[in-house]
Amino acid sequence: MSSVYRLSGLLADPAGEAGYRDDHPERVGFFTDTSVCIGCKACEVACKEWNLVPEQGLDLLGQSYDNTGALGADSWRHVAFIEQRVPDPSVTSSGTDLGMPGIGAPEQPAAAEEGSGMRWLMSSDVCKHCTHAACLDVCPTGSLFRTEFGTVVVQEDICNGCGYCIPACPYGVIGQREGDGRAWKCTLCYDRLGDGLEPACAKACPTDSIQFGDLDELRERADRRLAELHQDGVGEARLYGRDPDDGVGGDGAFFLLLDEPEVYGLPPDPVVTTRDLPAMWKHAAAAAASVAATVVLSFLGRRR
Amino acid sequence: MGIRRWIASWPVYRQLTGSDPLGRGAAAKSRGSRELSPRTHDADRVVRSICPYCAVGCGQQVYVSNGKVSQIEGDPDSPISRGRLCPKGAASKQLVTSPSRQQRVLYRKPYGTEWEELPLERAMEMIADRVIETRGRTWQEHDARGRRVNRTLGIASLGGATLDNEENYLMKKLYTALGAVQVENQARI
Amino acid sequence: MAECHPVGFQWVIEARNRGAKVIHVDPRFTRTSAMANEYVPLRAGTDIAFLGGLINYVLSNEKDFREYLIAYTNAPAILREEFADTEDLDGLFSGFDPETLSYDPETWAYEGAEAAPAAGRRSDIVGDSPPEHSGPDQYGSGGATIGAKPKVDPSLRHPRCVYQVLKRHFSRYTPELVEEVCGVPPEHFRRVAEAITENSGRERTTAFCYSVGWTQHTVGVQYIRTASILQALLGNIGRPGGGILALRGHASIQGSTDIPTLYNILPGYIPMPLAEHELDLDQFVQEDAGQTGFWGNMRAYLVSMLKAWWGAAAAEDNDFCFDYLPRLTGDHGTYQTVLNQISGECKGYFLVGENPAVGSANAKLQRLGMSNLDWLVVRDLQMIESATFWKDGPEIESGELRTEEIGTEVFFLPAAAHTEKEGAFTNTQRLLQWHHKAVEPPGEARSDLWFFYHLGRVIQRKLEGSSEPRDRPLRELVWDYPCEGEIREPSAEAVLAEINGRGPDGPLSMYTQLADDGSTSCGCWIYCGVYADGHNHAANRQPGSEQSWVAPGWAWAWPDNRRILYNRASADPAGRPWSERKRYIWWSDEQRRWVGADKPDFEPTKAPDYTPEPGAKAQDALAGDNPFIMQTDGRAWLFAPAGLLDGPLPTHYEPHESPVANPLYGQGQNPTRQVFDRKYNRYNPPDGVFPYVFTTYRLTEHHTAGGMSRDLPYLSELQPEFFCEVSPELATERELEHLGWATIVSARTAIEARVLVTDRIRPLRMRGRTVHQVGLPYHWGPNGLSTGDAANELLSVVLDPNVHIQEAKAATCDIVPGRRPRGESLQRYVDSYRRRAGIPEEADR
Amino acid sequence: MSVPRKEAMSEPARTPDGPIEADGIRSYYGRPILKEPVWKVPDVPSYLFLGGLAGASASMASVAELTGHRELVRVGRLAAAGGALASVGALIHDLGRPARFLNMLRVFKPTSPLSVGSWILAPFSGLTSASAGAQLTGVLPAAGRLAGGAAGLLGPAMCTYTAVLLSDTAVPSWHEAYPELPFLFGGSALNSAAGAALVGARPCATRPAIRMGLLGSGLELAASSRMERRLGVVGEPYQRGRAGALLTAARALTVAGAVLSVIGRRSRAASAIAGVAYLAAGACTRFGVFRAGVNSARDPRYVVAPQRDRLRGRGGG
Repeated sequence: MSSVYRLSGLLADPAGEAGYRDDHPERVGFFTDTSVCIGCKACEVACKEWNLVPEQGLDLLGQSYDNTGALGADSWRHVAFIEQRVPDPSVTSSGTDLGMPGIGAPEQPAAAEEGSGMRWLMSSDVCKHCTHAACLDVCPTGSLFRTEFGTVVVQEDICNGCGYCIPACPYGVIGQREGDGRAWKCTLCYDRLGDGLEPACAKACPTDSIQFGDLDELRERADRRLAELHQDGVGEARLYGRDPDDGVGGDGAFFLLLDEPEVYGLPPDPVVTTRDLPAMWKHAAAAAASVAATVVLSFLGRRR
Repeated sequence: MGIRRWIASWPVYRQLTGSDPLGRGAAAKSRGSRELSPRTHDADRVVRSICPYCAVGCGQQVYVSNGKVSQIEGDPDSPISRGRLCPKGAASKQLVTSPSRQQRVLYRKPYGTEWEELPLERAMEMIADRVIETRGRTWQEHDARGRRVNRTLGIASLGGATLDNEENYLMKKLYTALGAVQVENQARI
Repeated sequence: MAECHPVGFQWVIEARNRGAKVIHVDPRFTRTSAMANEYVPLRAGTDIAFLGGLINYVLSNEKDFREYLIAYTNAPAILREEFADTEDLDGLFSGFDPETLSYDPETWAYEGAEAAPAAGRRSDIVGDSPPEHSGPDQYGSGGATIGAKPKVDPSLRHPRCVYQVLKRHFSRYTPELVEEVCGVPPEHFRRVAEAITENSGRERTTAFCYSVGWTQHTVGVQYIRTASILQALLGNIGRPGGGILALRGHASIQGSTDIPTLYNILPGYIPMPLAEHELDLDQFVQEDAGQTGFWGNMRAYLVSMLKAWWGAAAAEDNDFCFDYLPRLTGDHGTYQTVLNQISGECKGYFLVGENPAVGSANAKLQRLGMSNLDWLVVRDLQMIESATFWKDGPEIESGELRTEEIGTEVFFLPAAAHTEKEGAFTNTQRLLQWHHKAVEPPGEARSDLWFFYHLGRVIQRKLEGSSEPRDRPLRELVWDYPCEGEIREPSAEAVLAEINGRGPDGPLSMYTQLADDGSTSCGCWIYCGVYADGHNHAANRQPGSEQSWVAPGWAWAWPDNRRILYNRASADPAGRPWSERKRYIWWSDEQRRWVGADKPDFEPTKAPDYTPEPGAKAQDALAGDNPFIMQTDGRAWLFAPAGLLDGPLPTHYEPHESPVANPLYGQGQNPTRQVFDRKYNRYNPPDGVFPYVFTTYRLTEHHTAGGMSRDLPYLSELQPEFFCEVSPELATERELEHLGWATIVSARTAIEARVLVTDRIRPLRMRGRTVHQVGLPYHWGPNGLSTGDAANELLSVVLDPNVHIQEAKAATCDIVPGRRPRGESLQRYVDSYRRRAGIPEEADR
Repeated sequence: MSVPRKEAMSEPARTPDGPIEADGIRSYYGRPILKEPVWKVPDVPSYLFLGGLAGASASMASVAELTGHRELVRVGRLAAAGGALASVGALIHDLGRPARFLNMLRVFKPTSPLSVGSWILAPFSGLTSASAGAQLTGVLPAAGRLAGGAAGLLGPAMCTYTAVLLSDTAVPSWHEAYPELPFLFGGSALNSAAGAALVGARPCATRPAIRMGLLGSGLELAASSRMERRLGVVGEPYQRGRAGALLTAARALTVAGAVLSVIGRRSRAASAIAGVAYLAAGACTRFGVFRAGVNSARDPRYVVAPQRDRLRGRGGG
């Protein structure tokens, strides 16, 4: 691969790299600040209403208030709910033992609101619209493509349901819709963007946990918010997917989390699989050469 | 011409001739994507409304296409909600376009085991007759202690609190004129 | 709030991001708790003890806002010597009659001021059984009236002044007592107390938000009173960032109280008249006409309403048809109505967008009532349980009722949705917001406006030739609204115009224009002005971003588009803002009027130094530093000398069903609560058979009884079925398995639910014992996509005496693993519980 | 549709304590982080196997052509065409929208092994069909030879691109195996082709095929043992459960095929059995590798543990 067409690492302008002229729009994305997420799931419903995503079935999962489970073809937003016990100063000070075993976060959130005895993390997950998107890279039909906004979208008039994008995604985002056969995921409301509208989930979000905007601006905003929280003693706050130098070149949709990513069902250090593709092709070529050589070798020597 | 256009529309051709040799963006864009536009764009009209669920009173914009509600979104102008909606508010379109919504008057005879259909006009006449009859039968001019009460305890009403003020007003006005006092709503509950 | 009013909660988040401290007090850890700086779990039904503890903290540490307190509240008023407190009488106030279980409030009056019953309360109370007569909801929004100005002691040292009485009354509400009653550790309580008091005063204000977690109790009114006392002590009423904010749960539940479909009031909180031998308009108004404050104009409000209703027929010589109003003889509330249905007195029933078969306490009682009717009209969007009880209700399943034996004639009429009609909702902050019609209703669906207008029209037609005197109110009723379109939809705007009122010169613009001589008409005096100049101000839509933060250009608030009530209190007695930081409305000497971002909830040109002439009436009798203009004395009442049936001060009583005894008094429960101990409504005794507390609540993903959410796939999949929430400790104690089934039992019935074991529900330690709580969201019923048993099946009907609201937020139960019995064995199962608890069996079923 | 999800819940995810902590690895209720492949079984493993068989067979046929092993030419051409067509069929059958299979040629994407594979498979299946057609009908033999020769050149790529297809995913056990997997598949393809020859040709004609099988088996076994040694944690799925059993069987069958192909080389029956063993080994290899990958995607441990290690290695969080 030429250095212009990078498969991993820093990439300032994914839309430009995907062939859009220099006057293409700024890259847009989501910054999801989970520290103000109230778990209302308005994002899930607003997304489904706008994108006409089918209902995915009634199933009480018993995962706190999460009955969606995970992102998939029929859930393009998914709110995770994590109940954690944290030390309760009011209890220890009054000497009462609530019998709480010491499980919980290994690095105990110092600023978990004292006195609650527990915290309830909520986070609205979504497609990350990676700078280096494996789903897009591996799609054989060009159905998954990079838009002029730098987002990653499945073109429903193209997808033939080969399913390759599904195991390629390092976040487990994209899924195949039953009975339809095609792959579906968040489009970052591509149709709305064209009309200058913000995505349905971000528009609905009551507390502005989901923020939509130009990615550069969102990154600055996220940095400020992180600094603010650190200043307020919320030491466990961290940004996830913000770093343009990470394994996927930074996410178009990134997050402020209050615990380790895997607690939210996110991979701690995702890498776009195509980063290794050149090496894979080299190995495959070598193996193919070995096969060829072996065949030839087998026919050398005595005829019978 | 036709063949040339056909070939030119082949993304591989665009890959070879355009700025997207890897076919990951511009070259791979489909016709559907090129012609994409949000359905709100072509709405016949946008009607301002208020969310019917809780009492926060979030502003809504109702998009209408071909006489049907095609989308309901928050109204960004509302100083109360600033365009935001909760899951219920966001599901408003499903509420008003639900296929399980009843659209016909149904009637169950006394001791009947099934619903029957009944024309609306007929139902209105029958209900008016029931009201007049019950009212007459249970009318109290005075109570047991001789106090003038001027009412019926034979008719009662329990209203939801998702009714408009104007509806509540007509209800209270009509019921009071009927002498029905057992008029209640969700606010008591 | 985050749970049930997520979009409103954006402002809490905004405040928190600017440094506000958010404290959440709730038996269960909710989405609000998750966002709070401080979460305080407490035992359901003990908030008065908690708030009382805060009041005691304020008083004993002198943390009150003294200037505000002396000037704007009745703290300095001196009480009569005869008044005796619950502290003296072991849980009762003076004036209690153990025979009738009711109070004579005479001794609660100020010294030198006779307590006078308010409008509509002149009927002799003694006749009806006390728990069944109307309470302070009879007083409209103004509260009870008092006859004269009390003696006061501005130094607050007089032992019988309200301040001192309050101090004594709450002195036992110590942090330790709070722990004992509520299960809140003292350290935790102290942090809350400090936060609230540090954040109140000249420079800062604290707001309280509540919902039905405070109202659905046998002492619900007193819950709100307790918060009012605390906020008045801290100077947090009438000021920006202060107040006690009811977060109401339905789009227009405020509107349905303002223009009430409630039995006890007329539009604008004018009381319905009670039955009396000789009652005419003057007599009815008499008590108020001579009174002070804005209620002094009640005759004008009422006459204008009668003119709106009976038009030309209402004239001076016939008392403006005052006699056409039916009379009350006691409690005609919804639960009493249901009992009347069971007894056969009530025969016809309209259900208009309401689903009592799921949504009301003791749902079985509701269904038994409905199955004993002659006819029932149900108007709704979906096929709700209240329309199908005769076919597939729980009693059909259990064999208690048989479809073929239910004589109720049922009409189901499909309703129009909010997008299919126009009209105004009044939201939780009194804002009338107009929604426009987008599309026509489908099929035979019609608006309720259509239904009631045309029903009235048909009835009028049918009674055209009638000479019956009882039909005159109907025949003469003004009932001629212009209709539009193919379906003949009446014009909602025309109705709004009638509500707004008209004078000789057209639409009125302010309720002060109302006259008592019949020259004005007005359907609801507090809404007067919404249609000023013939313009629908409820439809005002000036974008929030293009106006001040008060946003007066968006919609219209009653009264007179004022956004904060009693906002005169945001300035000091001299009319200056208490602080720059908290300035809102203040007196401008140059302009000789009140100015600020909002409209003053005060006469705009009444100077702070105005002193009433002796004998002045109505608002003229209030001084320039009396901000509480609806009160007869213009002051906030720390002590309520009249107006409440269950005491002038709040005090902690246990819920009707409670696993613990009241640690404060021998008197365990509110002695005046409305109890209906009868078949189908038995109560759980306080022994070991029903050892757990349960509380009911809502989830973000559903709406009340589910009629607007359980049929929607997108909401149903988010919370797909009924569940109960228990702590891991209770799960261990009762061998309940996460995601398994549990059966929850009360003396009423048994229901089943999937189990969520969660740390969000915590066992509470109090007085050496542990109280376990079971959480039950109440959205479900058998119909719709997302189904389950209705939590309200478990509740009994036991009511607050003042407002007849049921105790839905605290009751007792048992919980066991597994599914409930079905069919007839369910009755046997519940019977066995009743037997063990010593409750009479429902033998004659 | 709710049933499988409910069953999934009977795993440790049932505890109400939120994040699961097993082996020091935290997760969201034990749920997978990745989506497991939706590729259908047997479609896709068959496609992998048949492609390899076809590729090696085509190459074998063309070298046989050059060296005059006519019988091996026949068997090779037929196996290549049959394998290629069946593999195309399996691929199309696996599509969610089979009618849109031509979209595979809508773009040429070097970043997509499936795109590259399609562009190989399309001509390959055409060429092998042509050569097999010529072989069977005797029509246009020169063209058949030309087509066979071209297919032979594409053959090695057919054998190994499918390894890249699997490796170029986030599935831990596939991705991490990318250095060895092409050799594993290549070796396996060789002995599959040898297997076809052993079944389809008379013992007198199979000597090069036997050699090819032996060399291929050696390649396969070396690659697989190196892979399992190197992979560490994400190598576990290759050893456990059904996947482990399939791969063990594959190795055993390979060894059996190799041994039998040598000692039974004079017996038609023994040779055929050896051939079948080879073919079965090839199928078991693909099914086993496929299943191991799916299992590794299902368990968040295989995703989190290596990534955590990587972060620790970088001294990061």
